[in-house]
Amino acid sequence: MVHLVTAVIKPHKLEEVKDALSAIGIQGLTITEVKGHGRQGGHTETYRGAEYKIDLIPKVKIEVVCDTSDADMIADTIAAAAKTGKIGDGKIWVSPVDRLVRIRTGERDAEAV
Amino acid sequence: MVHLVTAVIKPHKLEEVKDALSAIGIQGLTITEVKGHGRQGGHTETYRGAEYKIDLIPKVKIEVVCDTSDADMIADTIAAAAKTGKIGDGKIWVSPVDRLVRIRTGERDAEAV
Amino acid sequence: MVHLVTAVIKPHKLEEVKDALSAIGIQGLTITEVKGHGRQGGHTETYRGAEYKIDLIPKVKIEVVCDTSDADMIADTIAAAAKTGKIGDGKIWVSPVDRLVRIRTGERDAEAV
Amino acid sequence: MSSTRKRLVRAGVGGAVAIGTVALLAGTAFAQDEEEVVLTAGEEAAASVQAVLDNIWVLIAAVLVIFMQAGFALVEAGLTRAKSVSNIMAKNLMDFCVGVLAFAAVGFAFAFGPGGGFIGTEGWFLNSETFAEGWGNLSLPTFFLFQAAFAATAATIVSGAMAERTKFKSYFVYSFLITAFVYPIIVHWVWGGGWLSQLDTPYHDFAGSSVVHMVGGIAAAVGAAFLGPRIGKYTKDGKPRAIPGHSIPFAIIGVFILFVGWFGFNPGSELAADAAVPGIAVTTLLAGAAGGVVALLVVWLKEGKPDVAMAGNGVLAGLVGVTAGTAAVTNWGAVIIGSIAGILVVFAVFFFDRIKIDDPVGAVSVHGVCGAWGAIAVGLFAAEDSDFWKAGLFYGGGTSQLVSQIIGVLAIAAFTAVAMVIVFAALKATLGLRVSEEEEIEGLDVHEHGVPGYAPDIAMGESGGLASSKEMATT
Amino acid sequence: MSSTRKRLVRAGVGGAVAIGTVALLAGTAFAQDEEEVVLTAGEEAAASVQAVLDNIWVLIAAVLVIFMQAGFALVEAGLTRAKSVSNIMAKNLMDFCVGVLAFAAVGFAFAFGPGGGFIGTEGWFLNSETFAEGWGNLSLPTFFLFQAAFAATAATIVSGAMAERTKFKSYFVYSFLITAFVYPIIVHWVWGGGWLSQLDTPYHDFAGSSVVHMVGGIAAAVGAAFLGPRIGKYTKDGKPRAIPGHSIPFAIIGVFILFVGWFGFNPGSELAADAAVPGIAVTTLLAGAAGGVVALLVVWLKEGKPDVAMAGNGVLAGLVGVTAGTAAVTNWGAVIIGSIAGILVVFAVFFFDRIKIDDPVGAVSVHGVCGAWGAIAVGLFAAEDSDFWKAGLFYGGGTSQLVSQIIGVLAIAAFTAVAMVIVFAALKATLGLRVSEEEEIEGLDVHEHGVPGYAPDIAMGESGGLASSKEMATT
Amino acid sequence: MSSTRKRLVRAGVGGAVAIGTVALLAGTAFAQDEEEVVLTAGEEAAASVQAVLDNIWVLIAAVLVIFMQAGFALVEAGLTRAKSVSNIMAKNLMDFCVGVLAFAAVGFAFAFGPGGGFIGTEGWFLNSETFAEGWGNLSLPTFFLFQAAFAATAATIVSGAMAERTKFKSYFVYSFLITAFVYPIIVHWVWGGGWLSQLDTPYHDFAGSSVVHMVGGIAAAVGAAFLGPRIGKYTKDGKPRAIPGHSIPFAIIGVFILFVGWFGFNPGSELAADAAVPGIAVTTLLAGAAGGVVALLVVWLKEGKPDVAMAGNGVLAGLVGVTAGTAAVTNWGAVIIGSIAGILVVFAVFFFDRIKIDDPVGAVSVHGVCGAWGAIAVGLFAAEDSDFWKAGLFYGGGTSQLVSQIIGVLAIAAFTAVAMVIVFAALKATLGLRVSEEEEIEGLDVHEHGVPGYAPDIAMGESGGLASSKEMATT
Ligand SMILES: Nc1ncnc2c1ncn2[C@@H]1O[C@H](COP(=O)(O)OP(=O)(O)O)[C@@H](O)[C@H]1O
Ligand SMILES: Nc1ncnc2c1ncn2[C@@H]1O[C@H](COP(=O)(O)OP(=O)(O)O)[C@@H](O)[C@H]1O
Ligand SMILES: Nc1ncnc2c1ncn2[C@@H]1O[C@H](COP(=O)(O)OP(=O)(O)O)[C@@H](O)[C@H]1O
Repeated sequence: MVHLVTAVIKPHKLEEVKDALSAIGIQGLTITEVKGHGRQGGHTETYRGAEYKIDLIPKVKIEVVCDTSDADMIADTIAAAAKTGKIGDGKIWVSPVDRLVRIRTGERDAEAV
Repeated sequence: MVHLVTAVIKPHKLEEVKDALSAIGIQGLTITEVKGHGRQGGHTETYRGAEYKIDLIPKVKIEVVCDTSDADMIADTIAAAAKTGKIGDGKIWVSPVDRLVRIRTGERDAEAV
Repeated sequence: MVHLVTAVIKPHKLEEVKDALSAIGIQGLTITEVKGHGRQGGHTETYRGAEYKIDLIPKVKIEVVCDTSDADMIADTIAAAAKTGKIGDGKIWVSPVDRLVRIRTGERDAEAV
Repeated sequence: MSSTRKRLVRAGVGGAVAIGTVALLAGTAFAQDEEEVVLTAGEEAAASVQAVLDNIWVLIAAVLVIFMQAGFALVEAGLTRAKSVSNIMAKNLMDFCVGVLAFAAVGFAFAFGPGGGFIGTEGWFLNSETFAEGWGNLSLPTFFLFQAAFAATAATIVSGAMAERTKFKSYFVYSFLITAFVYPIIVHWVWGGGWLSQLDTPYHDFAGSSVVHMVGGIAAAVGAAFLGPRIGKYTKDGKPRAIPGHSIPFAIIGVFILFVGWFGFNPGSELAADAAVPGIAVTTLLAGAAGGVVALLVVWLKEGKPDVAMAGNGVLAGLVGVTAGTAAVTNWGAVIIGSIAGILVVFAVFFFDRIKIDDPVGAVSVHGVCGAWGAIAVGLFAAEDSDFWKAGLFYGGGTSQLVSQIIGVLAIAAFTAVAMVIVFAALKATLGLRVSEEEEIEGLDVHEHGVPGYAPDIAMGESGGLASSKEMATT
Repeated sequence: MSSTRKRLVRAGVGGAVAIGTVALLAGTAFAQDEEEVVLTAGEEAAASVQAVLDNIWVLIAAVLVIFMQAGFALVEAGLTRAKSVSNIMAKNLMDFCVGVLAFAAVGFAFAFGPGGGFIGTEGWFLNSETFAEGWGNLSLPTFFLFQAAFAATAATIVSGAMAERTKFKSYFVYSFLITAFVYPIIVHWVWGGGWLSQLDTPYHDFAGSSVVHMVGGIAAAVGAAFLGPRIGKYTKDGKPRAIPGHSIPFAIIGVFILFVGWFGFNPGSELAADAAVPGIAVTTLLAGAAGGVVALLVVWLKEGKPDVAMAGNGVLAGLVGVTAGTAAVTNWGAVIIGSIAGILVVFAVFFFDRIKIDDPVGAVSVHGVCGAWGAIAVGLFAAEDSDFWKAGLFYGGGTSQLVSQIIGVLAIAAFTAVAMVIVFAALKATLGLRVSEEEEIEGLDVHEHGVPGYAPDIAMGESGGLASSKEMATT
Repeated sequence: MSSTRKRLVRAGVGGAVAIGTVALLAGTAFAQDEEEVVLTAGEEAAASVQAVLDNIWVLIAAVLVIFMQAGFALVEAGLTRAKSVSNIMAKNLMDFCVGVLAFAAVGFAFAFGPGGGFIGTEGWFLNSETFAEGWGNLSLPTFFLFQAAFAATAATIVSGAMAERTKFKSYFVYSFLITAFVYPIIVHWVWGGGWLSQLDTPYHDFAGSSVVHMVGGIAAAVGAAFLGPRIGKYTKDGKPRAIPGHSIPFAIIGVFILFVGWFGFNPGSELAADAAVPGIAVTTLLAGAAGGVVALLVVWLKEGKPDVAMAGNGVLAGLVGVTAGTAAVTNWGAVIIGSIAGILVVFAVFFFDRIKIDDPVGAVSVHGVCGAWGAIAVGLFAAEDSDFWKAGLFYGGGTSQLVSQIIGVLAIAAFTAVAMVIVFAALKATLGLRVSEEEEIEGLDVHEHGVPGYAPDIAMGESGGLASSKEMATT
């Protein structure tokens, strides 16, 4: 069985997270530049007299498809590497995947990880 | 239990959606700039004599991880706020999440929302 | 029932994939520009005397929400169209969706595809 | 050896300081009554070199002014959104091309052709017989080049204020109308021998604070008012929202280019290569610098942060402000005029935002408000009497110049406003001024011009393609 | 006081109108047989100031031409994809640097050194003895500077047409070869006293519609043909696909900069500061404006939308078109030449696209086609006989100039084509011309130069890093 | 007709070649003892045209130098990250505005006012009585304009090296201090009649390799050292990491603009329009081209790929290198000086990276190292004795010029280093130099200036908005 681990982290933590995953043998991942809204409130700025709130903060999303048995370890590894302890550190969630294919070879599921 | 609500909407509706979610107490969300293809057909343009179709239209994807019990309400709130009634308004889907972690605190699942 | 097919492919294959999906009657999809890390190792470059590795390679993510019964066919179609046989071709995964809404009409699930 | 006397009459625009060097040095009193003077062969030869130099210099100045088009394009592109960036580029390119042709065809004749106090009525298509005499040493081509560059400047100011929502077609017609008719009439009044130059104390606007900038700024205000604000610019309860520009580097590089171009704009307006030119360049430099620093400080105090775009506006405000008096004021005068312009522009930007004139780049404030200020400042800061102006109020010259300046500013503003209301009302009634809501939301680039301004790298074929990566986040 | 006579012979390139002002004013018949004339001390002094002025003006013009390099770089970068933007920048920077050195070392001697009708054979490394006489008042450094700027222009035209798929190494060698050998030979024929300048009715190309632009355009066509189209440019059944450029603002700012530079290119080609210069600037201005407006209208009619990039191409087409005849035609002539160039460029772009010459920026159409048109137009529109040209067909001058122009265009085109076929064939056989498929798909920036043109903000260390955010969407 | 003699004394900065043309032509020995010579009316007239020409030319050169501000801004923006792009623009705009005002107020007096060998002590606020004599033919406004442009250049060099982490407030104060005090003192030593110009063999730095560039480069090094490297620039074990700039096209267009501006910088430093000017332009051209080619080749050999940004640095290195000797060296000398600068810059960049001076744009290497090299190169390559320099070591002139050059470089470097240590230490102790870690990671744009440099297209209202799309990937 396969699961998908999705993490939203602070961008400058990406490299540490990548290194940490490498260290536990995880190579494959896909990242997306996203913006996040949460408790980290953003701040109010003024532009030419009009106030506005910058409340969508740049984040990086990491997706790792993995063996179900590895999911927890991966989530924990990311959590440890991405943590600064300050607000805005982000979230990690694990969700089920029914089927996985590696395009190049046609391998399936656990083999395709 | 936790679920993930994913919505693909028209970009200029983002602010209204964000306000609407705020109004029902939802703070946390992650957005991604995406492009969509669907019934909204795109249009054919000519550039230096060559015709081409612009059929990937800018959209914004919103992801909200939430208590399973809130998922429907959130989906409905987004649907209401994002609706223009014109083609291309987008889709919302809700999918299961097995586990959620807040990186900063290590809180889990419902507590981590 | 509805499922979500997610594919990460080489960007220059996007058009062929889109055409192939069209050919089997799939119109709706959402794409995201992402970067991938995997077996395709990246390469080491030097910039002003400092070595660095370019190991996040541009990819395109395609998401298609579909009838559960179509998911396999869609995954296979994408796999066939996106394949170059060279490393870095990417992955496809299929995951469960509990509920789908079309914002414009409020249609649900299979009807909303 | 020719014994005919050279007439050395400076065009009305020039500064009094700029008296024909050659004639002076020849020991001849350069008399206003133009008595006969016999020049030696050497003096003739030198005068002829001077004539060439005058033309070459003003040509170079014209090229600098033309370069300002790139500056305007960058400022306007930088301070607006990516989804309409091609459109703003198209407008800037076309108002220049159309403007030049229109001005050559009829505008120049309206402006400088013989005629009444209101408008020139001869000299269509740069008729070389009408203009055989030239302007001082300047030949028709030189003078036309310089003036055409000015006309295009007046025209292009407007595109920024009307950005992101105006039909290209209508803008195309507008740019013809302003350079063919509206702007030339004002020029005629002030620089073409028209009524404002015939006041007892003639109206003085050396390089066009009012003639070029205020005209552009008022046209911009009328255009923006006719269009209404961009979708999303105001909240439901009418509060302005910030729509920051998509590229501050574009905007600031544009400011630098405009600053550079201004060294053609102001010193070139001397219309001769003479000893007054460098002093004009220095007042220009100091006023621009002062405007930038002061606007930055004011906005910093008011908003808590040093807004970069506003500092850029401040530089332009200082430059616009000093343009009328650049030859007449001292260095200190220039610094003060520029500083006040730097204050004015901040408050003006805030003001127009509040009254729902949605001017994305601040054109109305920079060119309109500070243009008016600059023209009036001549009446306050002109340092001493000359053939072309009287000393200003603060330099003991009384109010006579000030009164003329106020008359001029009011007259020019009124005429421009009325003319532009007619132009834009006519365009609105016929071609329409504003694009559809859908086009505006999705961006004018794809809809009006067929390609995004920033296309992504994926090949676009018959069967697919991406809308721009940078123009994302709409629809 | 010196009583030696100053020889005031204008270089062949100059306009007939440009007869030494000083000598004329001294009341001396400026005779073609160069009889002795004694100048007074004052006339000598004035002549000497004139000589300085000539050099300073042409130097300034050269700087404007050098500035065109930035314009070319921007146009080419803007109309191609982000993933190879560093590469196009590198090519533009290097063809300038290499071109200047190659031209100084040997190109200038081939072009302007004494020798036969085909090529100069003396004066390597700017030998100041070979070129002691100067050109009119221009000294060797001034003249070299101006000509080097021209040589680099011819070289840089090619990079746009060969963009996104050419090996940097081969382009490096190409730019040496064209500025060292190919371009100088053509220059020798026309401006260096070679055979085309010795025709009964000498071939006339004032500022290089053919010598510079057509040479560049033909080299571009040969290069693009040798390379073949970019991957993905044509569908399986051979229909062209749109690959829009990644930054329309870059492209249009580039056009503005080129326009500005052209005021050095054309008026500077007078090679003197004289009364003819401003008129040349005006024909340049009008033709560029007309080209832009007409190309925009044509593409608007044909495609339904006013394509911004094509309007930019139109401006350049008008400028290229008028370059040969800029001193010989009237203002109306310039407008017509520019307008026709504006029509030609649209159809040419469509044509080359159809026949699979993949020219991303339209260099072949703008410089090749409109360059040829401009040279031929001299035979049609030259307004009246002069020392340097005969009146054209439409101005009652018969066909003698036209015939010379056709001979010249054909000869230059043929020679350039043959020479460039040899150059590119040799490069293909040795270094190879085209990058690998993988490199082309992923972009030349990272593969050929080691960094993306638009790097993302995340620090790249040993262990990680992002490929560019803007160069996404490939591989 | 005036019979007073014109004094034609060239300012110390000028080249010996540049002897007053007019006087020479009048057949008068231009004697150093300035005996009385009577000029004819024609000669007077010609001399007066020459004077105007001198002023106009230097004014144009000043405008070119001012244009370099845009070039610096682009190079610096291009080679740093998107998240602080507004900040670098703000710094470039403000160091110009502040610098100009500071230099007008006091800097110019310190530099050129009468006083001792160390510093000028009169002439505050451009006092026209203090400076009534002018410099050769140059009037106070012309000379000030040119020198102010130089002062702003020295100031702006620093912003690149201190990019992405310096408080705006502190930079604002820094730019005042350097243009008001530090730079003017060095100028006084070399160009203002100070002690370095009074050495037995006077120190020679024609256009400022050391006076402008090395001063800027050393200030940059001190600033970067005080700040420390950017977060993430070094790995835990101290190895440098690559942080590529966010826009190579910006950087290279900046290089082109700087190249263009350098044709004002060097030839304008002749401070007169004379026969030496074009030769200076040619040495400038050749050195820049050689620097670019050589740096590209060196980095290509060392790293395996032709790094575009380094080629751009190489062009600038060549230009900086030739700036001191541009009037004194032959063309070959210029090529060699430029080539060596092209080698030096590559190794210097690598070196400073290793010793943890984090200089994102290479300012220390380009301006500091190659500035020093350029000044010393005068002692090696000056081609023959003149009034302003002795022939260099390689041209048989022995070591006397070389020794002076070494003294000068050491003195200037030492003074600048000490002064800047004081400035930055004082700023650090009071306002603080560096932004908070959070601001640096998230980018200075939003935190210091309130808007991202590249704002996305979604309207920002009270209740929402996006941080920049390009400034993503941080926090
Ligand atoms: N419910 C949620 N659903 C999706 N993403 C979320 C959610 N809550 C937070 N995020 C993401 O996590 C980021 C950090 O969350 P935030 O609440 O600001 O801080 P923290 O996680 O430290 O409590 C947000 O910017 C957002 O991208
Ligand atoms: N099956 C699908 N899977 C994923 N995304 C979809 C799907 N169908 C539509 N979308 C997304 O929703 C957007 C709007 O869909 P479209 O069919 O154009 O209009 P509507 O939802 O109003 O019927 C698309 O642009 C795309 O981003
Ligand atoms: N475990 C994974 N989780 C998420 N994405 C992955 C994973 N493995 C690979 N990918 C994505 O697929 C792309 C191709 O994977 P790679 O291992 O390089 O080649 P291949 O799929 O041909 O074996 C990667 O760039 C990444 O975007």
